[in-house]
Amino acid sequence: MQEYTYATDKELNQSLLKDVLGMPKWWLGAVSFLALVWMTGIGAYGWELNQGIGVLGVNRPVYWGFLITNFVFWIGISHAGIMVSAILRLTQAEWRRPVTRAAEVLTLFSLLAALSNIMFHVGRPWRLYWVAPYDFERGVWPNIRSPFVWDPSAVGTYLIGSSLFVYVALIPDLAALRDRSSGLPRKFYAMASLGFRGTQSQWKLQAVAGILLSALVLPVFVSVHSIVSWDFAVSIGVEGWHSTIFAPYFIIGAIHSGVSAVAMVMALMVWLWKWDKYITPDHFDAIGRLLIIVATTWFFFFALEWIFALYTLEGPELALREWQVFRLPMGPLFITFMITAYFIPVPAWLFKAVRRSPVWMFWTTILVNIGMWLERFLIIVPGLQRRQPFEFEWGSYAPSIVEILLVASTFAFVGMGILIFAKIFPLIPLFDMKEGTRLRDTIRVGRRVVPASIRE
Amino acid sequence: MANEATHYPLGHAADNPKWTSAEIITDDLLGRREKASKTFWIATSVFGGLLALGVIGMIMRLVDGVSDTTQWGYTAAVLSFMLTTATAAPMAAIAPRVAKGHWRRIVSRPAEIWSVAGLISLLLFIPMLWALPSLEDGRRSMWFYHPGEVYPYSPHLWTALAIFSLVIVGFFMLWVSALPDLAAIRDRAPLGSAVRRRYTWLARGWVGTTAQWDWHKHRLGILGAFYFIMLVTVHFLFSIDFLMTLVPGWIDALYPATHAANALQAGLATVILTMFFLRRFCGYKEIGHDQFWALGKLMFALSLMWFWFWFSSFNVFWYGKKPNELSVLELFVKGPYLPIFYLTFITVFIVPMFTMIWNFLRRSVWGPAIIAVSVLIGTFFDRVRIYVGAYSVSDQAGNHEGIETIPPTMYPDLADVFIVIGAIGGAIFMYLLATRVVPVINVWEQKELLLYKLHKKYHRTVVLVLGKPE
Amino acid sequence: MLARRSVLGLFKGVDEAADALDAVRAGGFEQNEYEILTGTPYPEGAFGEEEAKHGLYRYPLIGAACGFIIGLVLTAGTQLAYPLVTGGKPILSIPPMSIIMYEGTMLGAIIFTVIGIIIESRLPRVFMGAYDTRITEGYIGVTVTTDAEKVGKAEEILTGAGAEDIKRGWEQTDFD
Amino acid sequence: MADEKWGMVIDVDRCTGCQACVVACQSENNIPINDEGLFNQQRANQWIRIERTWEGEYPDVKARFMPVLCQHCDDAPCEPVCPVYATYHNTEGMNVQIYNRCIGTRFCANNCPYQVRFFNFWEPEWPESLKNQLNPDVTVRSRGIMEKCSFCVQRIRRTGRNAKRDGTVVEDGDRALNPACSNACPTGALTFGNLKDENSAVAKLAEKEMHGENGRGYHLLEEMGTHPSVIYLKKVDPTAEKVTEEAHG
Repeated sequence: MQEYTYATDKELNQSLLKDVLGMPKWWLGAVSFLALVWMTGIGAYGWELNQGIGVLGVNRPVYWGFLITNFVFWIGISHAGIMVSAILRLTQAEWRRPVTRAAEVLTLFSLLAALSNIMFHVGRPWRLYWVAPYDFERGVWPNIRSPFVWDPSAVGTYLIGSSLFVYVALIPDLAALRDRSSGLPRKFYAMASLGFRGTQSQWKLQAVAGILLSALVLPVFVSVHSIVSWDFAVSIGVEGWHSTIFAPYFIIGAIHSGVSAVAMVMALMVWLWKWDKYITPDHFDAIGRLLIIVATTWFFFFALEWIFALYTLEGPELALREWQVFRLPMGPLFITFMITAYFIPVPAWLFKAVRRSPVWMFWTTILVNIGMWLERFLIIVPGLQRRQPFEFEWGSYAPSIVEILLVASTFAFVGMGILIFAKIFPLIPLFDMKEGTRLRDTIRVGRRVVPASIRE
Repeated sequence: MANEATHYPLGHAADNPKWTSAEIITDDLLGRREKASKTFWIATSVFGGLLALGVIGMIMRLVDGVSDTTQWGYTAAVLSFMLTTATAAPMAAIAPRVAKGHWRRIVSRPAEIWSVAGLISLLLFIPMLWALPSLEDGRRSMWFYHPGEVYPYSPHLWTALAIFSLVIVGFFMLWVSALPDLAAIRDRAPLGSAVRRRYTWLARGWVGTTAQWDWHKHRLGILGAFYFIMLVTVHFLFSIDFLMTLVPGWIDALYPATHAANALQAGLATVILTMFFLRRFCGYKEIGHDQFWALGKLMFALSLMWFWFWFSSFNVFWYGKKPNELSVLELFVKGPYLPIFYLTFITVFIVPMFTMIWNFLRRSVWGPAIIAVSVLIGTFFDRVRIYVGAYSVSDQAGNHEGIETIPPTMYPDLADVFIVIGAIGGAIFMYLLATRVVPVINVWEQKELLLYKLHKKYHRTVVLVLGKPE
Repeated sequence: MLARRSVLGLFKGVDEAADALDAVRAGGFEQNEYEILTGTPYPEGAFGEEEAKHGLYRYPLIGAACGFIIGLVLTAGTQLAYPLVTGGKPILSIPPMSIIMYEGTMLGAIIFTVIGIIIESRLPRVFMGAYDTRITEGYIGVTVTTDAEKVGKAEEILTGAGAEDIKRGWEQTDFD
Repeated sequence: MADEKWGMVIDVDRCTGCQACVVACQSENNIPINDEGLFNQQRANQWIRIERTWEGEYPDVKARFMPVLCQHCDDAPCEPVCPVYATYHNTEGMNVQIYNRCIGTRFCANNCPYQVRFFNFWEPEWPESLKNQLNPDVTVRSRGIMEKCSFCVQRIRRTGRNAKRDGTVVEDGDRALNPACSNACPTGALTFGNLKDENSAVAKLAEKEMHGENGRGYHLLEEMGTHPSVIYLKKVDPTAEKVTEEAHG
């Protein structure tokens, strides 16, 4: 049941554009702090470029470490954004209106963060462009059989697609900003809004675009993480990676961590911008229900993966699993992962009180993302340490300070990006909210007034 | 602007424009139910005959004995086809009910009734218990059974329990969801008549108090969730113990999920086809374009999902090139069942995708119906491909490395044909019988819809208003 | 490019705007001459306006076709032009090709869709014509864009329909 | 299609674990000195290494040795995953690494079941005294790229060139042709040659041990289906099965 805020368009403009036209007190401090963390990471990257990959903790045979883990993590986060907004658009869920854009923006910046991890990771980043098919005169081409060529094609598609998605939905709000702002900003907004006036045909196209682009972006989103999972699944060299379930398992895991991230951002919006009038407990309730289903499906796939790992009854596989669960340091990490990713949040979400409280949702979803980060780590690193088959090649891995700084910098980058975006553009879609107020209705059944929504 | 919406005379969407009050709906639907046409009884007896044929086939098969597993491929295939179509069909009622989609109301009952076909699956399953080779030969098992152990957790026990409880839950769900309608039939029947007595017993004193409705709503929710869980469990256990463990070296962690995903698609196809028959031949014109549209969209999504699941497995095997994986590909895709694989691929993925992408086809009645037929055919042959292929592998014993020799294509003998026809005919037979007991359209949900769906004037246009209680 | 004038009447309520639209129609203006400007989408036909036509669905199909072809050329072409055997895989490996062709298809479809949206909604629009910032505050604008001599008539009609405010602007015909 | 398919037969029975092959390989191929620091970082590069396994219970413990180098698989898992074709299968059946094409994703190293691919985490360094010892025929690999055993391709090429120049043929077992490891092996455990010409020593051995009755030949990690060009011969003494089992992993 929705609680209604019958704000007039004028009030909506004022309250939602307040922090775009003005600047909240905390904003500068927050952004500069995040920028500082980010720049530290960039400094560490400079050191890495100067010294070589040796400054990272990776070694032989653990050739991939924190950075790839972080890459998979951010790709995962990037998935919920578009997914939430696209699926909610397609199902015409009314509660989507205030949250769609925040989710999409989260997608954009987490994708950029993920890509930066690749830059940090490879041995010769200044040669990274060799992955692109550009070299016509020498006829030296990339190897399209490699998952590392599928990755850029998929992630690039996803990045372009979601940025266009965000921009199209942004045009009407840019027009509103153009009408409110003055001076140089006005020029910018006028240019960006392409002279949008709000004729009926423009609005109709806006609606069609919402549906069409959602329908087009969803399949891309599925392909992206499947391909990322195949970076691991197609390789027979590493114990525990070569499993057919990886694609759906990664997807559902990505949705799990991503939807949690969206809920977290919603809580932040309530806390930072005081938008509790628009993002009500109902929204948290709805996303909480969604999370229960997603998390449980994820758990099903997790169980499948484990059952079949044991089902093989192969020495190396069993040794790996034992290493993952019962030995230091992986064991405690595994326990933490299980508890934080599933066994604390999901039972908590079963209580309506928890689902409806932004604070609770904030902390539980943070837990989920800690757990999911560990999940990626536990998939990637223990396998690489290869207890088998050559006993002399057992490896160990400990992240170096540089790796830790780089990982931290990606988190800072995403936070900074969202804050800056929210300073330039409205983080809650204005016209969508306005439409919402128009399409709300009620039906009287006897003594009860049932909330209703208008469909065309 | 919380103005009260009022009825607006406009036949929007699917519902019968004449259905303006609860009485009219009850009279109309129950009235239609009471007079069954001659053709109905003819069809029923025909399918009953097919069921008898199936029984004969099963006897022929049992005469040959259960020792030779390779003979039971087609039985297993049709059993899994049952689990994939009829048993999965009620999901088309459960899922939209959870999502509170109003369009579902008219299709929920036709979907739910399919749960009675679970009985056929149960009957088919019993001989399979003996046909399945025992674990003593060192076959791999997800229960980590080691030969010679006294070990109660055998695949037989658990899979049997799962299927049994699935069928029970299905019947119970149908009954609970039908309770108000049964009560309505009871009340329409003349006092003291046999019908009245029967339905008084069935309706269990339902009078529709608030408490009863409350109980009803929650039971439906719980049963729906439980049915879904049991469905997934059954597909999980059956596809491992009765399929995967028969093929040495087939380690495909995704396959149980694929099995269940295919079930969702095929179950949806079953429902679409049922809707089509109800509309075309049984005069339920109320099942309209909205329903076909919604399910058509779902079908599009699920056909994409079919490809995605299949490719996820195939790509990993194709790329990995491990000998055991290549032998599995050789058996199921490249080898003796290649034509069937092509057929499946086209009918289950290509056709639905490239047709359901067009809105005008989705909105039509014929479009989704034809797609449903194509998907059902494809799914059947997919099951044949996998199960017959797996059961024809002879060297399950001992080695876990991979298949030594790829067996040739297994063709059905007469008994197989009888069993297949009998199983499918029997399922339809059960369905037809069930429609005599419970109304084939959900009366109470239609009445409920009356409260929450209406049309009103919005300035210069007319809009549809959908109520969303809680 | 003959210069045209446009006039805008601002209305508070939907029904007033709808009446004004009827009046404009009665005043003998063509469908391509009047438009309704709102700050948010309304259910179609709320103003009794004609259904907005658009050919958006063409674009993704064209885009998908282009993307698919580009993907095919890139994948097949690069493998044939640089035929190195890796891991005993065939020179034309279908599964990897299908993945990249798929991405190309989707990318083409998305890009063309967005282009289509911008073209179909007659953007970018350099000359705003008669416009008022109050439209994004919930007012509803009825604008008539017509030849200079007929503007007066349009203005009278709008004032007659009880417009809160009247604005004049000038602009060219649209880009088509 | 070239008429060479270079391969190697490694007789585990003859290996004494003396590590001469390792040293020879290091000096032949300009591999940086694996000092203590690198070992502690687990970043030592050994194109060929000696795997040692203990067999039996104290007091009668036997040490078993097995030289492991790049197996030059026909279906090498490391090749297809490289995004830039920095490693591929050449027409002489060798798995080759193109140093200056590599961008250092380290995917190939992960995907190699034998773990014979090495990454240059640091810029390679040699003490001043060793600068002149570097082999002019072998590239010094810069940091950030992969490297691995090349069957001493530089020697194969040189002999090939000389043979063409003198109008002779490369004869089997020519010390100028054989890789450094097999030349250095005091017990002759490593036999190198062209598997395609039937009367080469390596081809005869392969034929006898792989297909002849009670042959001792096997491939490392056969169940991976990588079809290596390196064949191992298990120990002859009856207790040797365990070793090969371990080798199978």
